[in-house]
Amino acid sequence: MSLWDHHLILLPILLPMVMASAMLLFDERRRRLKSVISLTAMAAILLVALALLHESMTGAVDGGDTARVYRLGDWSAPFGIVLVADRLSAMMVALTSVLGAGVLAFALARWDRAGPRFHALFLFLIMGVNGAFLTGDLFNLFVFFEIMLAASYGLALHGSGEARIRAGLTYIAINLTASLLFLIGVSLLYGVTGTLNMAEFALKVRTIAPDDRGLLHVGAAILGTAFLIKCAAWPLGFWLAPTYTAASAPSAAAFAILSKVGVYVVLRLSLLAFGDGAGASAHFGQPWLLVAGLATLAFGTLGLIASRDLSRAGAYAVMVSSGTILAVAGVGDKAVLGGALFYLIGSTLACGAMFLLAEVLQRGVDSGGQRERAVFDDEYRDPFDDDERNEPGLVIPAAVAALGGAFLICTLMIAGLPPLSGFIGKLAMLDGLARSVSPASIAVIVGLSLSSLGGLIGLTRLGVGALWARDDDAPELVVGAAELAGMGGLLAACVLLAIFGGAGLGFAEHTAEWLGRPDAYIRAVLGTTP
Amino acid sequence: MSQAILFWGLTIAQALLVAAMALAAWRAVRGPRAQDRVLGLDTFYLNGMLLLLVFGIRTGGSIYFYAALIIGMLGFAATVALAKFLMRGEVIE
Amino acid sequence: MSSNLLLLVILAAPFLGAAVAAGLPRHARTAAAILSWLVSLVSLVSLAALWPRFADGEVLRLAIPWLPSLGVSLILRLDGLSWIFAALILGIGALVVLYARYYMSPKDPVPRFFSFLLAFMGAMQGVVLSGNLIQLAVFWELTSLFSFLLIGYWHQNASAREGARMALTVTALGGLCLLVGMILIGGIAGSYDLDDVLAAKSVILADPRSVVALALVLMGALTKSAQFPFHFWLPRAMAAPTPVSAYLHSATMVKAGIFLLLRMWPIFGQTELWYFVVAGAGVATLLIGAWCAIFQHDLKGLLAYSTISHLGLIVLLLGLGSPLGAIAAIFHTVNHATFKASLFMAAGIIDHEAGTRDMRKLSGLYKFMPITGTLAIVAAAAMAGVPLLNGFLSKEMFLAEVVAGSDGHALNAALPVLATLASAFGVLYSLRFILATFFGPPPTALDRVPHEPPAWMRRPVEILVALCLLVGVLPAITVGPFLRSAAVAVLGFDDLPYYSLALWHGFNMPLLLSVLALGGGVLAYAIFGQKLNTNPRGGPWGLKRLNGGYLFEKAMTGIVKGARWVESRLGTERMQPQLRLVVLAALAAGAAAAFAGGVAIRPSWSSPGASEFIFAALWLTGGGCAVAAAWQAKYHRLAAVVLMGAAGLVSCITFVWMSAPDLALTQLLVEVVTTVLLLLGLRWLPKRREDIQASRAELVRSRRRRRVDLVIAAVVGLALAFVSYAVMTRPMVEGISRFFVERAYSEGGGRNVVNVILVDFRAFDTFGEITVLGIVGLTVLALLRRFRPASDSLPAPNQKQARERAGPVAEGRKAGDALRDTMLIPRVVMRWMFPFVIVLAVHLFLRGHDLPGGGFAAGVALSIAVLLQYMANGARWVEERLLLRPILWIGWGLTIAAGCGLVAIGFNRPFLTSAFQYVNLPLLGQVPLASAVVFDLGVVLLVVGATVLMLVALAHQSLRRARDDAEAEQAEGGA
Amino acid sequence: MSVADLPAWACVVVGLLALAGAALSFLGAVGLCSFKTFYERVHAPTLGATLGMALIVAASILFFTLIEGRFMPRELLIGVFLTVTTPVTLILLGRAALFRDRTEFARDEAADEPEPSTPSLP
Amino acid sequence: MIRALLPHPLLALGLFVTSLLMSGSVGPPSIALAAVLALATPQVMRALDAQTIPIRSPGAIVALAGCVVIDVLRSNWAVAAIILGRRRHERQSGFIHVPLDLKDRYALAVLAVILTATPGTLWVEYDSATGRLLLHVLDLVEEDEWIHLIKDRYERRLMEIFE
Amino acid sequence: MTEFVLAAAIGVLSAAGTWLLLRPRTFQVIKGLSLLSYAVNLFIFSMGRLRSGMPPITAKGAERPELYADPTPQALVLTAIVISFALTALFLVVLLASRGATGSDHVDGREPAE
Repeated sequence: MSLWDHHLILLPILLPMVMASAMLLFDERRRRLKSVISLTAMAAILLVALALLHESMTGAVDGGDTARVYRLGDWSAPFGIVLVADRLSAMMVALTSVLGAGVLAFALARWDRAGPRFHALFLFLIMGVNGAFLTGDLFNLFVFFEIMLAASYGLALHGSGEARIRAGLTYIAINLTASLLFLIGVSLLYGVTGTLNMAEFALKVRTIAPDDRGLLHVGAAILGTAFLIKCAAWPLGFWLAPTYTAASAPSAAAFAILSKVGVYVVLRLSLLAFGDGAGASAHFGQPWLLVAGLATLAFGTLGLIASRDLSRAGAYAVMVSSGTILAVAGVGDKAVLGGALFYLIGSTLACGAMFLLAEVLQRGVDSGGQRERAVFDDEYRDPFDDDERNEPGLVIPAAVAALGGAFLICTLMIAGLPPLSGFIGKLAMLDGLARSVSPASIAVIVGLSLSSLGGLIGLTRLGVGALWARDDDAPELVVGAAELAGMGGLLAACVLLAIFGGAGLGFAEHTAEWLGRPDAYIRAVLGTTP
Repeated sequence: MSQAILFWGLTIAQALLVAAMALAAWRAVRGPRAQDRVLGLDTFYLNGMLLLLVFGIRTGGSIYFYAALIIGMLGFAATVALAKFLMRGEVIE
Repeated sequence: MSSNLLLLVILAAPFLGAAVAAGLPRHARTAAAILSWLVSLVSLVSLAALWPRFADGEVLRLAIPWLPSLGVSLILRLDGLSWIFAALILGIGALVVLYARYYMSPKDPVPRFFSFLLAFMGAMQGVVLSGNLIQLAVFWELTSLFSFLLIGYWHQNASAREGARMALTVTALGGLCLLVGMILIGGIAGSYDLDDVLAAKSVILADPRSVVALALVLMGALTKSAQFPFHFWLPRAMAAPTPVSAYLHSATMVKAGIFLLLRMWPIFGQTELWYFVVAGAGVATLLIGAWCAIFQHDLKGLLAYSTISHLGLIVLLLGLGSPLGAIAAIFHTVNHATFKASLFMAAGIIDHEAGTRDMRKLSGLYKFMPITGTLAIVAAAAMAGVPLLNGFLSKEMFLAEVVAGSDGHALNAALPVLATLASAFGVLYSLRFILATFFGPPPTALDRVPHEPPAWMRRPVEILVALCLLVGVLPAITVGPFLRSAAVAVLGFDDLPYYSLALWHGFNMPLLLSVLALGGGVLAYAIFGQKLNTNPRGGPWGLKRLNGGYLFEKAMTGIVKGARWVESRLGTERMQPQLRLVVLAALAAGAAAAFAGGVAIRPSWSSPGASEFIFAALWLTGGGCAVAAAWQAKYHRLAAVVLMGAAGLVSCITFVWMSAPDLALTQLLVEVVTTVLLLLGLRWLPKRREDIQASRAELVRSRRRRRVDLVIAAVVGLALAFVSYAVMTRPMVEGISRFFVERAYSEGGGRNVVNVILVDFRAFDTFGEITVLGIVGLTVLALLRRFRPASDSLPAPNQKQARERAGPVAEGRKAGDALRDTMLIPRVVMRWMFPFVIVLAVHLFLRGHDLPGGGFAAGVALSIAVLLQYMANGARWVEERLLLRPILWIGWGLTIAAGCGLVAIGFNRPFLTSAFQYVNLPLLGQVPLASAVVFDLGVVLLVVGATVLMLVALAHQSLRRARDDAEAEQAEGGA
Repeated sequence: MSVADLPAWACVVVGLLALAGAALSFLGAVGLCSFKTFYERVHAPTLGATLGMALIVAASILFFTLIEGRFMPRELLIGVFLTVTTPVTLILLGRAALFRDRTEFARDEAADEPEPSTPSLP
Repeated sequence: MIRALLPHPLLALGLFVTSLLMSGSVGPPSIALAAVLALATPQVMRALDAQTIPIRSPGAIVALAGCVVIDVLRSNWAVAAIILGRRRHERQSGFIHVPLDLKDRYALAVLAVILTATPGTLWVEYDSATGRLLLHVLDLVEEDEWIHLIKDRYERRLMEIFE
Repeated sequence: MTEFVLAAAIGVLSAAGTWLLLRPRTFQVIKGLSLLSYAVNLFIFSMGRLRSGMPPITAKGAERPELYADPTPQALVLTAIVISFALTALFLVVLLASRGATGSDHVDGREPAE
């Protein structure tokens, strides 16, 4: 194995971290340099992520049916920390990178100047998210969760302002509590099983003494609660809408992936440790996932309909997306899961794009973070008050048409209407659900359909208001080239996903199937046959 | 016999120190004024440190020395900050 | 050319054309029109070229794989039915394009209009060419979408926006139902392929799910075809430019529902549900549409309701379930498209030239535009079912079918009457359309003098009207073959019944009914015509209440309001309830798992020794402090800080007691820093007084809240205590720790296992942890840079002010002397402590690998050393002397830690692989050197940077405040 | 040398030293609780901080010297630093109390019930 | 040269000893470390512009130390007795003013530490302009006696040492 | 008995912390979070079972895990302490900012409307 190849899996974590730390060594005023650094970093991460994805699809061994394992510090699992890149992880990392690249491009137009150290915080966020996706260790997962959250606190407050701070306070308090729950859960699992490695944990679940199983379940339940908070599952996700609405557009867009981290962990752990082979613990918590997912789906849809502005609708779209996947995970049908994974990709990108779009459309009329009252002490003014800074870079013509098109794509993606990838994912889920008729699947079918309709109703209402029925005194729509490039990139990815839907869906289904066979994962990590 | 004296001596010493801590805590809870509470905390720290020393003797390990040393050297920083806050309303000016 | 390629051209050309048109500049009206025209012509020619291929019920197929795992491919499937629909779409499309070139104003972005129009055309082609159920649903939704864009084309108008939204909502709702229905059908049939599904008729009908599927599919068809009770969106859609109305809302899109019914007809056509729903909806729509049409004043409104009525007629024909009915339905679909499109275009011309479509203002236009008038009269006659025109033929077939089937159900028996009545209405509104517009006195209320439109704008109307005539006179030659192939596609070659397209069937019942209807209509106009034109009662008589559009809008606002209500009821943005929910959810989850799985406790009461009692006493104190801290935190914040410190110390002692010296060290150090941080923050919080009393109601509420919270807190405490006790009393499980203890020295090079875990076995955790610290540092800095304290915290604290006042100023003292005296002694001590603390930090750092200590502890100790200087001397004094660049420290710390890990990669070992070696140094002897120490150095730098950053950034707020005050004073003095 | 091998005199001396130190410390805490005014209370903990601490430190030094077989008076460090730092705290506290009593801004951030006995103003 | 290397010899010595004690060993590595620290660390004091402490009379230091030890022991006993409830009624605490001639701030610091570390007396406030010290005494029998005690036993010796 | 005491301690700390966490003033919440993190630290620590006087500092050579307290939870607690310290600091700053921006120290940034 070549040097490059061997350490490939580390790069999605290390690259952003090193670049971000390097950036700290330079003065904050060297904006151009920092932009270049972070763009380079993001591009490199994207390349690495795509390489990982490609490898996980076409891997040399077993046609991609294994996982790439990296032993940090050269300590073998389960003792040391391992990074594991299987199909799911690679997919999520690639998704993060695409989203991150788009968001960063958007931010370069102006938002990176709304507060100090945006680039470093952004790269740290990417690091945390990628780490959470790649790690194969429960406590290390906690650490990456915290990196991700710490960066997200910074980004949520980026640009400052009363609304952001008010929402940020709740956001931080709840996530701190969730972190405590996470710690309790992880340590309890350690206390019962004596391990922190996910793969070994999955093995121990199978063989645990019946006497200890109850405690194990308590730990898993508490851990699950922590993750559901992160997924913004109802009734634990009320923090999401205010926070994401108040956050600056690039931050909110990047946050679209955060709730997916929660979803990812739920999927990963429930399928790895509580799958079919887990004996008495098989399918532990699954009914709760179904209930929570449906409730989240319903609440998100209602919220979407009730939204008064686009960024809030975007926030609820994030909830809808989590709810959908959780509900499907609760049904527990592998055939459906593939569709859900495919849906996850598209909906995340679309939600991200939605936040960006919302900012452009509501620019000047929004009541976002900073307009109401200047919160500066030393500089009593708007972050963009400065004329020189106010320009979103090169302005492109035909903004209305371009934004209208972008909005249309977002709407189709979020509502899951044809012909884009949002639809394909929904179709795949519905198709799978319709095959096995059970009360659960019927409930999910109804939920999915209604949420599509609700999404459509809510978004057209807002879109018509934002694009077609603009007030006369509303500022003219202006969109910078960088902003459009960022949004356009995300939306183009959605379109590409639809065109190559067959391949994409095939990958997602293959991934779901791989997740259904945890033994292969365990073997890859521990090197032993379970 | 002498071992027993050592054992009981140390045990009672510990008990006394814990009792002292309890009294200090009582002062911290009761007040009545802020300076009394801070004084209570200071005493609490002092007795806690002594407890660690006695604990070190009891277990025969010298590893706990550092914990005691840190209380001795740096524990006062917290109390100074509190006192300064009381006096000036600001810890760093 | 191969048929595959032709098929592809038919579908793809419009979409390609749409993409190109979208890219044209805003004013390229003619270019866009020519492009669109060419596109539709190319498609039409391709379609025509395919005609000879399937006269006898053959089917052309082209499959392009898309989603193989779902069995969804892009299948282009052309049979007689698709052909005739496709021809209709493309043909009328071409004419509408031509018309629109002249209709659209150059002020509008016309290329975009054509782009949408072409895209819509493509989507319609997609629907009719679908060989796959899902594909059909996909294109179905696309037609809704483009229709939305077209209706909303003049989005400056509120009515256009509302109409567009309503149309989209209703049709998309139907589309979703259709999709689910299709999925169900596909699931039952085992395939989404249309041919397979048609072949699996018996399987489908045998499955109980098919009823649901059918209902859902019908929902789709009925919404799209504007059937009662979903008809209301169509009149609202008239806000669209007239070419759109002519194209979408008469000829094509609304026919998609008909097409779907025809497609499903072979499978479900004979079922009960089909009959009741389809025929029921059809007859209701037929009548209501016709009735409402009579009362319209807007030309387009009249035509819209007339369209609804005619669609109802077709749907009714399909609902009857008889083969002849299906044939009649196809025939009438074609006929309706021709005459209604021409009528819409005529209405558009009138609107264009006269400036209004209001029949109350229009009158006697025939004099000004005789050609248009003639064309409109012919088309309206076709609509009314006047013989020698195409409308008459299909209406005859309809009446014949109604009469033939008038047995069995009561509905059937009533049908002939209802059909005749509806036909009479049709005659009435057709008459009104013509007479009110073209005849009578010259118009008075117009802004301009109307005249004939440009010739090319009239051409499409002429062509369509000519077609009406041609088909009306020579049906068998003109439309016969196409109708036959379409009928074959629906009914199958073998089951094709006999039908005749002759003009004259002899005197029979249908003819009588036709005559009755014509006569009745004319009579009615004679009686009510004038009244209708003024219509003092307004709206359709008897049906004013039945305003679907209004109800729909009510429903939509209701939904939004309801959603907001639910959102506010089931959600909250307040922090306390959310935290409560989080805590309760965790409790519930844990409790549910515990009760389901059972948690056994095996208490182990070995007789407690003296030290156990001491330990218990210790925690009695510590617990008391914690509770007291909780109790004091509201009004006596300082007391809470103090008591928390005490509780923290007790937990430090516990760590020492239970063999965790590292934890004790770290916790102690962190404790100190946290206390200082909190105190720094306390200065900016508002004063809180116990004596401010809330209202009585509030008191009661808050007391109840507290009680609940107290219970929750107690339960949390019990639960956590229970769980930890359950674990602690269990025997240790064999886990990963054995490995750590065994290898710490031999492979990690350190005796302090905890530290070796931190910097070696699980260094990646530490790596992440310091990153968190760094990030927090950055965030704190960012936040505080824009910190604005509340107004009541602005002035210097009372203490300070009072202090300055209290000092005996008289004796020639300067301000600030007081401070210097106060801090005289502490300053000396704290300054000289500085090097000693540094020594301590160095020791903590160096010994970490073997004894308690380590990078983090060293870093915090160093920060405290700096902090002491700040407290003793003030920020300015320190910063003049010590150059602290916390962000640089953070940056270097992270870089060093990462760099240390990266060195391993240079040796082709995994990241963070450590190496250690005993080195023999001269004089010093054997000294252990572990690469992990370098990593730890990074930790130290970062911790110092981050901690100092937080403290200093916070401390600087006071400084800045003071500086600002001084500046303000200066400014005041200067002024 | 392990604890069991410790000579009897040493056992007794170490035990008693520790006990005495702890007792003194305890006494200081008692004083802290029983004195009526702050200015009196502030004197009490000094007992533990000086002699009490010294006795325990001595016990510790003696014990570890015997156990490890060499003279390593590490605990002296604690003694020295504590002696230097405790007064700093107490001086500041005394100052703070005096100052707070002098300027009767009654209920501020950290204020509690007012001091029962009026402090003497210089 | 030596001054550059060792700006504060006493401090260096103190650090050297401290470091050795912290190491808990007198092996060569510990001594080397202690030496390095003793040489390097005082350099930061340059930044904090601390003046070198001139020590005049080492003998006086010993005398002072002995004096302090005795006083501490004595007052420990006294305060313990007070706490234990003896002389509850006759005792009375209070503030006294002591006029100090001492100006050197190190000397003042040492005095403050001594007075405060001694149970029963608390250094409260010192006014640099007037040189007046406010002292709180737990067992205030005779104000002049206390003043005399302080000036005689401590201040004199401190002046010997520092001034 | 030690186990019982520690369990009770964890219980008391977490109960006090939870109660404060649910209070309406930001300062109470931050104190609650700190108390809870004490409790959680002890909880994590307790997962390694309790051993007195056996710190995981090995002698050179023969290492027998039975002789030492479980080091893994200790390492976890160390990480947790650092992280919770950092986040407490952050929360403090945010609550100050909130107080500054909204003028209230209520957790919702506004006094409850009555």
